[in-house]
Amino acid sequence: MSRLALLLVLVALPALGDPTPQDVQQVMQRDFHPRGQVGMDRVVQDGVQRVCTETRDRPPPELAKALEADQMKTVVYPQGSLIGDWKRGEAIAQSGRGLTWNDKPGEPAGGSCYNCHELSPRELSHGTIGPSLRGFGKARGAAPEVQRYVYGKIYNAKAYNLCSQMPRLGASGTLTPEQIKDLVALLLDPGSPVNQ
Amino acid sequence: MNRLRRALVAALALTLVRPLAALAAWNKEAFGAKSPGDALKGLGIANATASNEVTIDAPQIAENGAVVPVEISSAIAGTTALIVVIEKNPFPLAARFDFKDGALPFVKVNVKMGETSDIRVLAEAGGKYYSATKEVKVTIGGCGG
Amino acid sequence: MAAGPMKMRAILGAGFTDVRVLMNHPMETGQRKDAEGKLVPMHFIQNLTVKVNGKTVVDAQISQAVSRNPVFSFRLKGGAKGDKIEVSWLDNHGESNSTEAAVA
Amino acid sequence: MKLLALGFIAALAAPAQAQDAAKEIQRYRQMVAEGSPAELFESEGEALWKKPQGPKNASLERCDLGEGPGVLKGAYAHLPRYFKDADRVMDLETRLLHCMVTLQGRTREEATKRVFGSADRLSEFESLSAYIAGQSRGAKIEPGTAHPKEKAAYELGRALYFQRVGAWDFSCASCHGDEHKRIRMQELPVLQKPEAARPVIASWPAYRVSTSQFITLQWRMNDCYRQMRTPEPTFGSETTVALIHFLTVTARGETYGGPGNKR
Repeated sequence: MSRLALLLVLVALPALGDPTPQDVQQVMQRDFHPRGQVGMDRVVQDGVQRVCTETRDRPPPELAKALEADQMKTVVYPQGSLIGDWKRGEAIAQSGRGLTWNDKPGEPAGGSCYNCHELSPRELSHGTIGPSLRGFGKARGAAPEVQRYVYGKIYNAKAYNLCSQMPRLGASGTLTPEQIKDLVALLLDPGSPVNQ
Repeated sequence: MNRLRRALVAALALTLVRPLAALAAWNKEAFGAKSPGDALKGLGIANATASNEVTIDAPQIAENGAVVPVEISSAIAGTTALIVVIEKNPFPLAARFDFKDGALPFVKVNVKMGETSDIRVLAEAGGKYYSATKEVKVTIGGCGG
Repeated sequence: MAAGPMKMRAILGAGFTDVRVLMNHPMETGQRKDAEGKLVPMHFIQNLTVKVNGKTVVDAQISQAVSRNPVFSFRLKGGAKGDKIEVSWLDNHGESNSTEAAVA
Repeated sequence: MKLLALGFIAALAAPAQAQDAAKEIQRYRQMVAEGSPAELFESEGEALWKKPQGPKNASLERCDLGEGPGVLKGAYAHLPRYFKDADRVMDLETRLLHCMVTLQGRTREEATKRVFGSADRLSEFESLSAYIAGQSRGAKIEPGTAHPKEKAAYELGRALYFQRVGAWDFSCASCHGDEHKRIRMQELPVLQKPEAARPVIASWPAYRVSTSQFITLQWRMNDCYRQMRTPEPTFGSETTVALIHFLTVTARGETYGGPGNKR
């Protein structure tokens, strides 16, 4: 097991002389151009992106813990219940729009959830990059701490797992707090198809 | 394309296409029908017998309704036509193929489906009709953005 | 769009000939909207004919439910190398096209 | 079918249902691939290759794609490669743009006004790609790897593949990094692995049935970055060529079989 882990680390290490993330960023700054609502700031890596690139998504545990704590500070919880409307949540989970250069800035974005996760059993066309969330609320209930966890995870997945492949949907400005509450409902509401 | 060639093509279309058009009129009533029942009525089909000698090879799930490949055939002796009806399409009748001596009752074609639906294929043999159906689920593919 | 290109292949099998024909056509349903939100008018092939050495063997009527840039495969009885296969179509605008190939 | 219906009711049947669905989608793709109209576009590209255009009223027939001026046989299978006259590594589309500028006397701006076309009208690069790639059917994929700039392009391409960037923190490997993953029903090839890259690269460029468009690798890079929520990569830039080079080198040895067919 530990030998396997060591092997993985060795495989993940970039070879000497390979372009560093900073080199790549410079190339991208030269080779990309702004379009629509997307500006050049988006090719500049933040600390999370840089560390995850450098370590091929396997950051040293202490560093990961410290950076996850930083990310947790970005999560803003609204007052009161975190459970919105699962029906609206389903539509948000289905939509893959938002933040691309051909999306219009004012228009509501989606969460692209079905691209990676199984949710409602009625939707056969779901991805598998993320874990299946079918029956999520049925297994966990909808207590306030569960609501907080789900809201926080959608808002900033990197606060829980630094190099997660899941976007920081709240912190990136993709989804509004209302939309995230609707997704919390989709996962936790006993009436949601996810929990049927 | 230059003007002369265009004129020639137009003239050709007039002379050559006329007999084709006369030969195979397009059944406006059947193709314009908005229900499977009316479409069959338009084709003069009153009833059809279910038959496992009519085969439809199509995927159970299609990732895109714009292109659903279907392969249809009939093993019934003397089959002279195959008819494709997509039950839930706004205009259900999709195609009618008439086979003369020299062709086997076999066609492969891509069709559009507005939503999950049964595809019904009818074979005509000796003035009688035989049919089979197959459901195709239409799903969403790609990132959706 | 004017009548676009067609391509055909006719290959001799064991006791039959497989004919595969590709045609360039928008097959507009009349329900699709263009970039400006205007409905694109119906434009689709209605009739399709397959001939072997000048004799009609398949006569098809099709609707707008056939996919854009249609691809058809037909199967003919017997056949011999060099048989002349001709496929022609006619659409609802009166446009038409045809192509020929020898069985290989 | 019945099994599928039962799956909706019995949660226990879920894995079987998912497996069935994946298998059926696989079959769908195979059937779609068998009925590809991709060949239709090759003749259009041939006409364009031979058509005099630009201030010099010249065709592209003297364009050197690496095998000598006007030689098309196998040329696509040996790209991307280093070109001395441009002192850089180029993929097919970048090289075509170079020839439009040098042979036809066109400006870069004019020639790249419409690099990606539509179902109604292909771009020049798309129809030319269909024609030229078709002339490599049966040839072994062997992009250039000997020149130092080819080595550098490969390394840059690999680094780009793993660079996490954009509003959603994705790298290419976020989706194409683990085995047996899907987006919706689309299985994702792990493109840094030769066995996965080979069949994929061997079928580009391709006809895409869902949009009735003919698509090229420059388009694929562009649209992946769009979905990664980055700004737009410039057509023919070092970034796009390096990624294409990295993927093609990973796929080398495979017999080219395109233009292909995609969902």
